[in-house]
Amino acid sequence: MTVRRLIASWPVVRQLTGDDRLGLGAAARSDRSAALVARTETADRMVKSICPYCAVGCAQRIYVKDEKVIQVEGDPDSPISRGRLCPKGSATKELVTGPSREYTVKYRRPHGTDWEELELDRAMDMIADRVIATRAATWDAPNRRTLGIASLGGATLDNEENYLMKKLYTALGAVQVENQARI
Amino acid sequence: MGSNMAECHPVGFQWVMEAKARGARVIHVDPRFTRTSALADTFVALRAGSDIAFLGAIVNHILTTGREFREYVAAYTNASAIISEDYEDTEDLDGLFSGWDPETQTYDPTSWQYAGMPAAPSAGTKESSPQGEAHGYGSKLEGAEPPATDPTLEHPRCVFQILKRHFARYTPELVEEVCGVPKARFLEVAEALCDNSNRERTSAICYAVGWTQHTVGVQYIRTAAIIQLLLGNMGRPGGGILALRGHASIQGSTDIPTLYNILPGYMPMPHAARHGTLDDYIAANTAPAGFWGHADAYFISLLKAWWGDAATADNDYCYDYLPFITGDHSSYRTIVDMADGKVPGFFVLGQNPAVGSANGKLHRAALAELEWLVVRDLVEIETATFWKDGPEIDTGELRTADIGTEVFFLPAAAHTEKDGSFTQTQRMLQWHHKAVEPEGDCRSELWFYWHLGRIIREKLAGSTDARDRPVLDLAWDYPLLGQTGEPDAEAVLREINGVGPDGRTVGGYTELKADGSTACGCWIYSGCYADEVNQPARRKPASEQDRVALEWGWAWPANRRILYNRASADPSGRPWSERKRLVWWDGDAQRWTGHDVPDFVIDKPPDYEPPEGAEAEHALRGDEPFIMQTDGKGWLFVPSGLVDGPLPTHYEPHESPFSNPLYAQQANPARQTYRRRDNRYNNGNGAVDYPFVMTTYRLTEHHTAGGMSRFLARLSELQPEMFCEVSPALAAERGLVNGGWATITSARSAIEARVLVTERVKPLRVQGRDLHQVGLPYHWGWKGLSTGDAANDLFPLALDPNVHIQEVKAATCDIAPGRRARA
Amino acid sequence: MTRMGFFTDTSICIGCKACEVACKEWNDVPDDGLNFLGTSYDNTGALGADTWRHVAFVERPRGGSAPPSSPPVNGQDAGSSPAADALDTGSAGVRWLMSSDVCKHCTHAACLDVCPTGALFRTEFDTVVVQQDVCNGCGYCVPACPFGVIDKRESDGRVWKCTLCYDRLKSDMTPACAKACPTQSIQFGPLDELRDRAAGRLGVLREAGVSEAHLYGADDNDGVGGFGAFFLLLDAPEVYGLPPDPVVTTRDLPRMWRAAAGAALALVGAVAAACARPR
Amino acid sequence: MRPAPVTDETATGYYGNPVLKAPVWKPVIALYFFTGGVAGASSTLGFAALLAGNRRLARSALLASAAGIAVSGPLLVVDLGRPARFLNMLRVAKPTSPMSVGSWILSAFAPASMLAAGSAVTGRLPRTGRVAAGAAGVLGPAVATYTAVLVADTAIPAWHDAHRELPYLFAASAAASAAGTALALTPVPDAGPARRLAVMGAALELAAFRAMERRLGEVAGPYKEGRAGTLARAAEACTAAGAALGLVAGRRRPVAVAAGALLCAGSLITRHSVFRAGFESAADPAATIGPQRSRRAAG
Repeated sequence: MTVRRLIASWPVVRQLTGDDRLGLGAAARSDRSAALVARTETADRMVKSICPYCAVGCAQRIYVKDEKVIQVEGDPDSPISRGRLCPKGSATKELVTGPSREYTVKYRRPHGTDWEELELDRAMDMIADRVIATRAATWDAPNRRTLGIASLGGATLDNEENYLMKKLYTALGAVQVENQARI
Repeated sequence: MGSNMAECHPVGFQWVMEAKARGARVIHVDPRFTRTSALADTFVALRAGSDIAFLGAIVNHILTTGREFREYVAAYTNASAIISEDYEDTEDLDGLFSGWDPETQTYDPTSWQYAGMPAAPSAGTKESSPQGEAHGYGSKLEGAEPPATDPTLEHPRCVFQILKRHFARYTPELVEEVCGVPKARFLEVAEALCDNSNRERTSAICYAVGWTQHTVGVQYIRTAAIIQLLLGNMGRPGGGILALRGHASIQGSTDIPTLYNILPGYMPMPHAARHGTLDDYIAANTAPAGFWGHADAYFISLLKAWWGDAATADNDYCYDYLPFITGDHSSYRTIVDMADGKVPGFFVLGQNPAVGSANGKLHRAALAELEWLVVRDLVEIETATFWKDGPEIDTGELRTADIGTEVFFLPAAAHTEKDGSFTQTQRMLQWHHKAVEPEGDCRSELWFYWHLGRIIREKLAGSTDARDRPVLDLAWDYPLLGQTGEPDAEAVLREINGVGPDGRTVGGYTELKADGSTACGCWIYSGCYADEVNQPARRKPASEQDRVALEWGWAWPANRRILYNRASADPSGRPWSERKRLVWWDGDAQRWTGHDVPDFVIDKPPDYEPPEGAEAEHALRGDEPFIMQTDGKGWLFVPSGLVDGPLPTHYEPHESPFSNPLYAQQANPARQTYRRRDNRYNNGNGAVDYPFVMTTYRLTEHHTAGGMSRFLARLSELQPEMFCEVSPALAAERGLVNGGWATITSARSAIEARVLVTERVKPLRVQGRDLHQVGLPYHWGWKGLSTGDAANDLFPLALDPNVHIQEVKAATCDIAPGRRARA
Repeated sequence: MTRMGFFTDTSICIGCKACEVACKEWNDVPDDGLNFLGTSYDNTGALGADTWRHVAFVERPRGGSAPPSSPPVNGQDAGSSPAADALDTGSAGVRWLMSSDVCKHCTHAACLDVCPTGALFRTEFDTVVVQQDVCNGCGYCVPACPFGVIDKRESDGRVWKCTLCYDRLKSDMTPACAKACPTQSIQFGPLDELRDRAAGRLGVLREAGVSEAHLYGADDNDGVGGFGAFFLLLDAPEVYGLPPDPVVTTRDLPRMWRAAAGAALALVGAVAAACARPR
Repeated sequence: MRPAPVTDETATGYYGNPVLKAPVWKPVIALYFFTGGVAGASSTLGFAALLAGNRRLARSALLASAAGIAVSGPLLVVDLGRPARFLNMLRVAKPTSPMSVGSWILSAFAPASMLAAGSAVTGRLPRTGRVAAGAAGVLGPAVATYTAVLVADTAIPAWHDAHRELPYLFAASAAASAAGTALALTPVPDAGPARRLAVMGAALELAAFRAMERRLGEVAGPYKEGRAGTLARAAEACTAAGAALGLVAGRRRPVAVAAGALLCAGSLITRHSVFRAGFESAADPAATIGPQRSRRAAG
């Protein structure tokens, strides 16, 4: 039985018994080829997104399997992009899953010569301390502000993030808040 | 012009190609022959930094040949407005407008006003916050009365005649001399534009940072605005001026600004000299006519959104919780202060100033003067590691152990790892949903700032110091999601949209009140969460909608896709052309209707005349489409809001090998400069030491300063190294070999690059001699997979005075074969 | 099943290389080396095991001399008016041609013919695909291809080339490159439809005065029986690095076997003659 | 560095890049062409000698055949990118693929050749040995010539365009090398057929090479210049010297050994020359473009 099946699966036999005598097509097809499907079909879910590069705002579909991004496609529903993506947009999967990404906090102490490890919570606490101390040291009471804390960035961030940033900075009296739109 | 759309916005360029296939003519005017030029019907090479001469000559061509769209110009622009008797033009003062104060190096714009208008506040010192950008959406005048006009456009002081005189010397011959564009070539473009702009046809102008990154950048765009208003191309489908912006949410970060001089919705940051109290602020920023007439409602709603219950009528809605600005606190000013040791702390988020900003060396020196630095990014960018592997460490100019900056690098979450909205280049908000949880320590900025605020508030709790009240009283409650405690981005968007007295979301900014009963984080975004629905997340397939696709995403304001679209119809409310109809007055229904959301009071008839005492939008007539302008008109002449003149004028770039053939005034007199040892300029007769013009640009294969591209193999292999583009003639003159190395020097620095010799770069004949231009893509730095020197190191801080943007599209350089010296 | 293929209309290619990246992201193709080649904006060089879409960048003088094998050139660029050309002193005076090359999925595919293992096979979409679970890296297909498409990935030992996204096709999806292409320079579909569309496009271009436009690989009678992935070009094929008249090598195989038979007989004859001589 | 991009010269195509891919085969394949040739022609010579009753010659030829084929197998496997998958060669039987045809031939030839040699050396199973020798002898010319079809059945001009001559060149070269091997291994009195075959093989090899060069015309370059050209001249010298030596003084054993070695060297170098020429031809865009352009121009 198994032997027979083994023999039957031998492409030479399929050549002799089927239509593909020259062994250029169906006879030569492997089991893997026969069973092949696009990996997006076996994704656990598809999430709708927007390309993070330029401001055209192309729509993306993010395919997720086992909590990993396995593919990023253009979304043909978009009236802006009609499913198309430029090379950068097409490289989005590497952007979000590539080996260059950093996943841990790094800390360089003053005059230090290399990075050190730091817990995220500890880093947050230290940064909060720095903000409070610098703010106190540089407080300009008549103008209700500090010129000791500056911020640069926002054009690559979400509106909601820019909103919270501006809200917090303004409450702290930090006014040197800027982003790429100026550059 | 000023845009390389095919390379920088390839997917947007599909529409240009589609238009071309349908018969549209694509004209590309640029210093370089790019991939856009390759696909254009017509390419015109012009000298970098000479666009106003070219555009101004188009204005002149329109006016001298009578090609303006007369009815449109007369009805919808301020062409007929009569300007103050005190106004003097650059033609009269050899390159200066009236009001120039050589002492302060600034203009007093009083004489630029409409005749009979009260004087606007002085633009003040150059370091002050200009009004123009603060009212980046619409402009404001002081007077309530419509200006005196001459509908025949014949009055010698009417805008139309001033315009004619101002541009009279901008001839095809001048274009040839200044821009290096042959006369016939120029005329071909001017004629094509005129021929295609009328009732039946419209033309669009696309630009990008090729226009903004100049010391006269704002005026470049102004010139285009004049052309489009004269030709009747504004507010109409297929027309307009399209700013092609370069970052996913750079529009959003201006609307909800991480910018020093504005608050959400283009409301100015309070200025110490002008906005001492809430009443001062409201008075200064509320326009007598147009939708800026409700600035009080927008502003008080913002204060309510920020300080919630703590903001009451009794405490002026916490107005005194807002810090004052006192001058220029923009990026470059701040960096200069940082280099001088005046700024101890710095947050950098998704940006890479160590290589991405002009005069990178100055930036790196500034970073080394910090006490502490927080860098948040996906990868370890140059800004995070300048202290250990920057070029100055290499050359020995800086020693790691000498740098006292404490650096925190925090890995960021990618867009796939967080919910949120981007605002794309056409003002459309689009929501991206979180696909996966961020790994390790990666977090969103939403998480970072909310938790930073939380920790600071915890540490300050109980403080009695008045300065801590704004922090402690902040409305800082958002639902937290998941194990990391991620603030709910939709809740933030809802706050941005605004809520009414009933606690439900408002439907739009017209529902906002100045009595503290509404709260709204950004008035122009009001409506983005109307009916408690996340409107930017709408994704009705394009195939199931008409081509305006109003149910995909949400565009501010009020989901309008084309601004000022009332202008697509004639004064009586009928479309100028059936072919080009967009919105029109439906007499039966007594409403404006059409394919787009009408950008007008929906039931204001075309023949509406404001009654005595009408305010805000009610003070504008039914045939005044530019509803954010105090006079409802498109401004050919800008009486208020700009600090460097009411009309565009050709000035040479700050660094130029040529003298200005039009005026004794060489460069924009109001431009912002920093004369310091670490920001040297090639001034005087620049042609000697640095005879060539250099310009920076992007490539399709990379993204800005490279943080999102140079670290990716699939993009890096496509453009693996920094290179410069030179003509065969320059290569021959300087002994440069294709594929070899060149060193490019400027008054600031020297960088090296691989050489790409190409016929696409040709010398231009300017003022009787051949000019060579050197092209420098600016994506590189020393980190990542694809590395190279940063082109930005070569460029100076020399800024546009209106918006403080640096001039990196034209400066002077020299070039020699071989690699740069080390150590 | 219907034969599926690509029509690459180079007259609307903007050289963005989205096809190259989209292909690599989908098919997990490694980078092909980070080398600055100094060949216009092309730093990929050619198709190969690690490059299944390759965008060629050709800088040519306007109205430059055309090779004899190409249709006559009347000195005009795509879509430019004659007036524009006459005034061309202000422009760069150069044409920049971009073209995204790919496996041609030949009707008569040499790689497929010569493959000894059946790793290469013709799919139900009439495309030519390497089965990576079968290929043993004999390398025969590499010199057999008249376009220099297929190549061996040394780190892996097997040969690789465009599969026309066989897995995506099986899931009724468009190949990654065609889907990404911003201007639809790369079009995917049933080959018959694509040929009709290409003929229409050619007509439009010719009418607009672009007389140098021509189709490459749309002829069933050419040396490989027509391409499954064909092109609209604006200059001679060789300008883009394509062979002007490719022929499938196996077309001559019968003659080769006959020559081999003759040679074998000669060998037998010689041996017989050598041994038959009396000692 | 490459020349500056803009050029009117389109004969070298795209920046002078090759149109074709160079073969990925390593020089062991050229070596296999030689060992396969020795094996193939030797088995025919051996069988013929057997029929003629020349047992000594038959023995040495059959032995050479077995040795040749024993070496060939590993050479082929070593060159595979995935050697463990060598059995996939018998997954299909494709007449369109000379390598597939060759694989099936080899899989029949190799055991036959081994068996014949074993029998000849040990004297056991004489009848089986004879049948095996017959089978190998009949398959031998195929083994010796299919490799010519294999290289000719590519897109490389210097190989493909020589497809009429290459089989003769390979057959002659195989004959010369088989004769050379036999000459060296066989006592002088029994080596007469080998000497005659050597002369015929060498003469045919030299003639076939000339004919091939003539046929190739504008794409013959690699055989005349460069490394392949140098190899071709060296091969010619060895082959001619070997044949002459064998003819003139082949009756002295040491000279016969030397002549045999020269013939084998000639054959080996010939295969290397052909092998090399393919790489050089593939690398030259003009070789691909030129003839095709002419062909198109001719209509």
